[in-house]
Amino acid sequence: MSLEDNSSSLTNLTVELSNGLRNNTARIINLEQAVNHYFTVQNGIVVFAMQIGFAFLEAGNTQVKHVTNILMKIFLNNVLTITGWWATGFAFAYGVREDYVNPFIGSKYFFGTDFNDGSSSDLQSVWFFTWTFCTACAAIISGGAAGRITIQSYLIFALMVSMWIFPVPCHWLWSSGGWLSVTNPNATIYNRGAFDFAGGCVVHFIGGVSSTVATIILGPRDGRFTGTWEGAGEKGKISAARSMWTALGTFLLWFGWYGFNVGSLQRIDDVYGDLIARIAVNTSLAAAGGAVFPTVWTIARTRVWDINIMMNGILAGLVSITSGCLMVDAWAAYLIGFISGMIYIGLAKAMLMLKIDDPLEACGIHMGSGAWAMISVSFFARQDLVVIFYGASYREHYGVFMGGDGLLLGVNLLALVTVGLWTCFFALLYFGTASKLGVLRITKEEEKYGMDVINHMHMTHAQKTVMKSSSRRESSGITSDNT
Amino acid sequence: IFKNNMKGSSGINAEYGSRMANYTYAFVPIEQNQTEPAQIANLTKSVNHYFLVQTGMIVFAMQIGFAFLEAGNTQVKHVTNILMKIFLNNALTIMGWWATGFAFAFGVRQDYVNPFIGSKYFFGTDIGSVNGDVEAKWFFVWTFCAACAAIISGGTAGRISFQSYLVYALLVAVWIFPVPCHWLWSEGGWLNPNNPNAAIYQRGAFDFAGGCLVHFIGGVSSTVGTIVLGPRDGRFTTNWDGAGEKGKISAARSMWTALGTFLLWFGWYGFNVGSLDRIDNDYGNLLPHVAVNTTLAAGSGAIFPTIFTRVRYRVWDINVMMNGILSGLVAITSGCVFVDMWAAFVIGFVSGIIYTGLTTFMLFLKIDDPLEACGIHMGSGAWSMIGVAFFAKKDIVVTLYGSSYEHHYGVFMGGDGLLLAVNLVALVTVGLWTLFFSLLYFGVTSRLGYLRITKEEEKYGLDVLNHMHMTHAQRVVMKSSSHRESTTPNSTT
Amino acid sequence: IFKNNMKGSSGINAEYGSRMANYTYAFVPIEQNQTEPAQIANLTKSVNHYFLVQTGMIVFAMQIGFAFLEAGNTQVKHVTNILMKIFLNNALTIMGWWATGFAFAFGVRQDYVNPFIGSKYFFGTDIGSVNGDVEAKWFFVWTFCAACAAIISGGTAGRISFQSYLVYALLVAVWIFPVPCHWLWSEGGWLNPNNPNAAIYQRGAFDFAGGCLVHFIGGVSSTVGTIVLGPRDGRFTTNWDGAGEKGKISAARSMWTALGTFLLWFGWYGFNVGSLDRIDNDYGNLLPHVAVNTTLAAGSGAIFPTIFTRVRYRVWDINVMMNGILSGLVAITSGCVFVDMWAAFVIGFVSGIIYTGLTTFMLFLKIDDPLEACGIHMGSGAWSMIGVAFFAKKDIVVTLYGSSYEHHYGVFMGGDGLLLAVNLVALVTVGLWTLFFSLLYFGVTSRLGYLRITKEEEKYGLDVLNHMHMTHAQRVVMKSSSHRESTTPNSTT
Repeated sequence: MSLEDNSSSLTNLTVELSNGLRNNTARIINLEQAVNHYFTVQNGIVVFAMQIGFAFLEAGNTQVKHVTNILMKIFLNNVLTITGWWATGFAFAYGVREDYVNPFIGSKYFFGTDFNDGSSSDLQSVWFFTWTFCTACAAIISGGAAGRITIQSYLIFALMVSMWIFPVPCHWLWSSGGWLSVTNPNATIYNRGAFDFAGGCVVHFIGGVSSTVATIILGPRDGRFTGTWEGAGEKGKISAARSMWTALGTFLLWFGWYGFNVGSLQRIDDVYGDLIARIAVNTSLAAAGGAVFPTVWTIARTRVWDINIMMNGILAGLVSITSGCLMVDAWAAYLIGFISGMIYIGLAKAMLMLKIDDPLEACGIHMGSGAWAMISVSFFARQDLVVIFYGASYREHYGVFMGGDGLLLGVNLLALVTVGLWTCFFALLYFGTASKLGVLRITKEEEKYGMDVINHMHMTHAQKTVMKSSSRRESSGITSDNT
Repeated sequence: IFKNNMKGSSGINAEYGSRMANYTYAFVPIEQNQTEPAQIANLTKSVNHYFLVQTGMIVFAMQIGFAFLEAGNTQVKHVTNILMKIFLNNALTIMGWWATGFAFAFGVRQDYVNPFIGSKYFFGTDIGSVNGDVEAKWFFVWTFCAACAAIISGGTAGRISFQSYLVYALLVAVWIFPVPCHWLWSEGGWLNPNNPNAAIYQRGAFDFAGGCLVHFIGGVSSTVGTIVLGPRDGRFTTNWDGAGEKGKISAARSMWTALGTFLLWFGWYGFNVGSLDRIDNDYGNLLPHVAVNTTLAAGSGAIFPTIFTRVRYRVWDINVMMNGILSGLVAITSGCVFVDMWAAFVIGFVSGIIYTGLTTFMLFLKIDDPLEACGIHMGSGAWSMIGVAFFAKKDIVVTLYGSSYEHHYGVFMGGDGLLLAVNLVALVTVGLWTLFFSLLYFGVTSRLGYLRITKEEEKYGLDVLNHMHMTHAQRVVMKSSSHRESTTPNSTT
Repeated sequence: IFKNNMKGSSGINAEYGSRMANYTYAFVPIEQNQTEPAQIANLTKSVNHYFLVQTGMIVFAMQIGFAFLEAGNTQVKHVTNILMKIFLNNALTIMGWWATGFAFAFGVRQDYVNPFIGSKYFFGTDIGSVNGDVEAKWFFVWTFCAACAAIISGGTAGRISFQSYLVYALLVAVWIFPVPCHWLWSEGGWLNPNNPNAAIYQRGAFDFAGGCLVHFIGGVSSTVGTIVLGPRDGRFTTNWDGAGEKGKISAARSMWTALGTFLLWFGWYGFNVGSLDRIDNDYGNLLPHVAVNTTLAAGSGAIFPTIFTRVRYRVWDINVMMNGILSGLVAITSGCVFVDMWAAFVIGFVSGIIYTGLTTFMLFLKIDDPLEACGIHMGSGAWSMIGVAFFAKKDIVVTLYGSSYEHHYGVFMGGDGLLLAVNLVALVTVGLWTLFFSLLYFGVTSRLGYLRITKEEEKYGLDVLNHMHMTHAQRVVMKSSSHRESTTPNSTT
């Protein structure tokens, strides 16, 4: 197969392929579109793998007696966010009408209407890719509330996240015409937008704030701050398995994060193609940087190589680079990751000191590092990259430490504060009301014996032994009315 | 997420000029006389190859899903046996697909076209002669073939003998899967919509990603296997314990099955999206549509089974919910490119009802189907073919198959009903084909006494007798057992 | 699965006109003065970058595979330690690769070409200045570097101290892996087939995807480590219990190792396919060929070990089968693009024999190799380099390297034997290079007493002493033990 034979066979192929095509430009445009669609969908598939990560990290970090409940929550989280995103979520986020542009909310494409006119393939790739973000945001909240929230009240909140809480800020920052969007020439603040490239604010900060509000309102798990607290709830019996589960979860989150950050480009033609690799490199460096401080600090302080702290450090590093992975240098990515490790440790310690029970430390990982992601991009964003993407009107809108005019920091802080207040309002409203009504937290009995045995017909061996010698045994029958 | 700011064209041209120098490897330079259309055709071809191979990799991840779902749903004492079956299923389908499978499925000779079977590319002969197209198809459809064989492992779990399953898996790869695959998907197949001379009024059946070929064949074989084998010992007695370990590690079992289900869902995106085969021209525009429909059907499949079980038994049952998701995914495989989003939701939702109904019916008949493959793969696989015949949209059908198919779309969307007829013909013929060979194989091996494991193996577990793996409970039993001497590594099987 | 049915050109042009309106984000339209060749070059570059990054992601999934395979194959009491080692291996190789590794491997200056070592891009300086090519290579080859270091973790599992492994992993990323990587893969390397001035008759060694660079370096280091460390306590006594928990959770261990092996296999597709580096021109035609050959070698690698163990010991051994699959995958890494399908099958099959032989030999010598990395990575890695020198096809070699390589192909295919010689030279020099540094490091740390964990750590497990993790059995032992006070979290390490 020499090159000559090859080019002749290619010519035949060309004749066959060019049937019905008038010029090369159309063919190139066509291929560009196809490649962009595949790029976005393939990365969405990779992001979907993060759901396994959330499920395993959470199940491995909470008590064995609730494992089935947690797994089911993550599955149904997906089921409900699909439904909610289809019903109203995508419409509020990206439904920009042609006749007028609303800076606060979209108003088109409810239930996928007008999605099938043949020209909607771009919309559909955005639909699929951003759905994986939406469901990640809801899964974060499951972690903070683990071990004591009722399955129904979590699922309703997950549905609310996909229908309303996530889509509206998503419209502000990412949709054409959003008041904080960089693609909006009429952005509210001096026509400049906020930089949240892959969702440090929209996904992680929203998830982290909701999770923290939930965990405070729910209160700690029974016995959490007593001397005899045992994380596994099974006397450490299967700690080897628990290490395996959390390790698998963390690795899959890291794996999915490459899709999360890289896929946020959403297209790879023109200059976008030159930046794919930069994002992957920066994501790797921040993950490595995030692990350093927590690991070293723990070994220095307690003489323990703590795998959970190290894994959470990696995740904190990954969260902190989401907003800036495109616009910063390799050294800045490492630095951003390193600092996020310190933020995570500080916030996790503060939560413990305040006796707030945060089972997956989502406050430090997602809320703290999510906020730092938005701030760090406004410290270290490079001018040349900003100008390539947003044009000459953004030539002063880059990192403060790199010589920018500080407005980027201002806009990003404004985005953080408004999105934070928005999330705080709805999370407080929902969790507060549900708590008042008594439907938010599981019963004492469910917490003692585990949700699996009471609601999911799953027992561990230790539970069976307890049940047999217990006078409460009749209440664990499958026909009991506990919900 | 960005506005578009191009570098000036001079910058681009300079970059183009120095492009080769920037590569770390020195390549033979591209011939400068290559015309632009040839360059575009070339890149298009490359992208299509990469697309197919990359989605094939994603489908391969489904094998982990099958292994974990099955191992988590059967007794602990057989776990190693099940995992090894799935690995060797892969090894054997690779060989079978290489030897004859791919040849029977896609080996169309230039001199004549056979509507029933292919006859070229045995043992990979001449497969690399064109330009990678044939090899890309070889790899991608092999992952489908391995998935089909893995489904059968589930239905027969816990009582089929190791060797007799593996021989059947080889048969699937060598003969049972490839021939219907030729009918529906290969150039000249008698049910292929791309065949201008298709048998029934020149119209083909729509099975976009294998609802009939992969899931229905797998589901029918699995159901036949499970009926011929009979239930596991003690399955329909009151003290049946699914885990076989008194529920001891049910937390771990939830984890395993959840991982399996998630990986199947993950792999399904490759399964459905990759079935486009190419992403140039209109195919690229349909690609996101496939992903969106797959997502919606997965979400809606879970709704009915979950709520039904909660209302009826007051239990949030994770297995029922996961199987509902899988049913929804099976149900959308045939139609994922042809239907609207709302139709994908409806198809998924109905598949949940079908799954629940068939599973309840199997229990009522006292047929032991450990992974409920009958409801998930056979029932929803059949519904998948019918669903596409109900809801396929005219404009997409015409885009893909041209104006001669302008009436060949969903009955509920205004089509002429022939699509429903052709799809039913495909279902029935493929079903009878599979039924014949699976009955023949399972019946004969059962009669000869090779099919089912011995009572002893079933009691103590395949792992300890054949794979030298013991659980703690098994060791305790062994010590107090008079059968202990039969567990030495040298025992005959 | 479809023929090509295009819309008319008017449809395409209308689509082009409305293209910008279809994006959800408002983009500034592409400048029309961009010429077509520039557009094609641009898209080609983009696709190549995406290809490399996406396959790099797939390779990253191999890290989960290494972690689970190793954790499932060593004693339960060390599991947390092993998982943490793999995580920190990633963190440290990222830093080492960033600091000097990538610079030594691919940092070719414009003013002069050094055949032995690179000297640019330290700490990522200037790495983003060109157009993403360098960064794409950085990311993709980092995943190879991390895989190489993870292999070493396996051979030394269960007795190497945490710190001394991590320092060696950093050394691998900073120095041991990058320098041979420059020799074989970087512009101007003395063994690189793309170097017109390659040292041996201007001919380079063929190591397409790292059979020598990743697996042989990893396997040699691992074997040296395992010999210097000596066996685990009680390994060659009769009451050795692999799990260290009296087989208590062998079902879970089967699941973990199966997951690990499947994920390694999954990642291997990215490993081999991604090594093409680009998919334009002829590379796109070879892409499916690589995937097909990888599949065949994996399938055939399992055959001999599985059957041999069954015949010899009457056991269907899942570990032996999984390691056979991995051997087949290692054996095809160097040659996956150059050989025919039948040759891929033969190479995989032979690797199964090599693995079985070397593993038996290690046991005979009483060398404790927990993950059998000697047979899998060292043996099959060496065979990989020899296999490609036996079976490389002339036409593919000429396509990739031009007419000056027209005699530089497989000996059994009619080549002139120089390929075999150059590949052997590469094997020997890389082997000696690795041997020198691994002997130096492991020897010195062993002499200083840092290399191996203490007797106490080995008895009670690293998890409980260093990671605050206990298994149930450990707690029972602790309570009745006089050593209990030494297990407090504040004990020195």
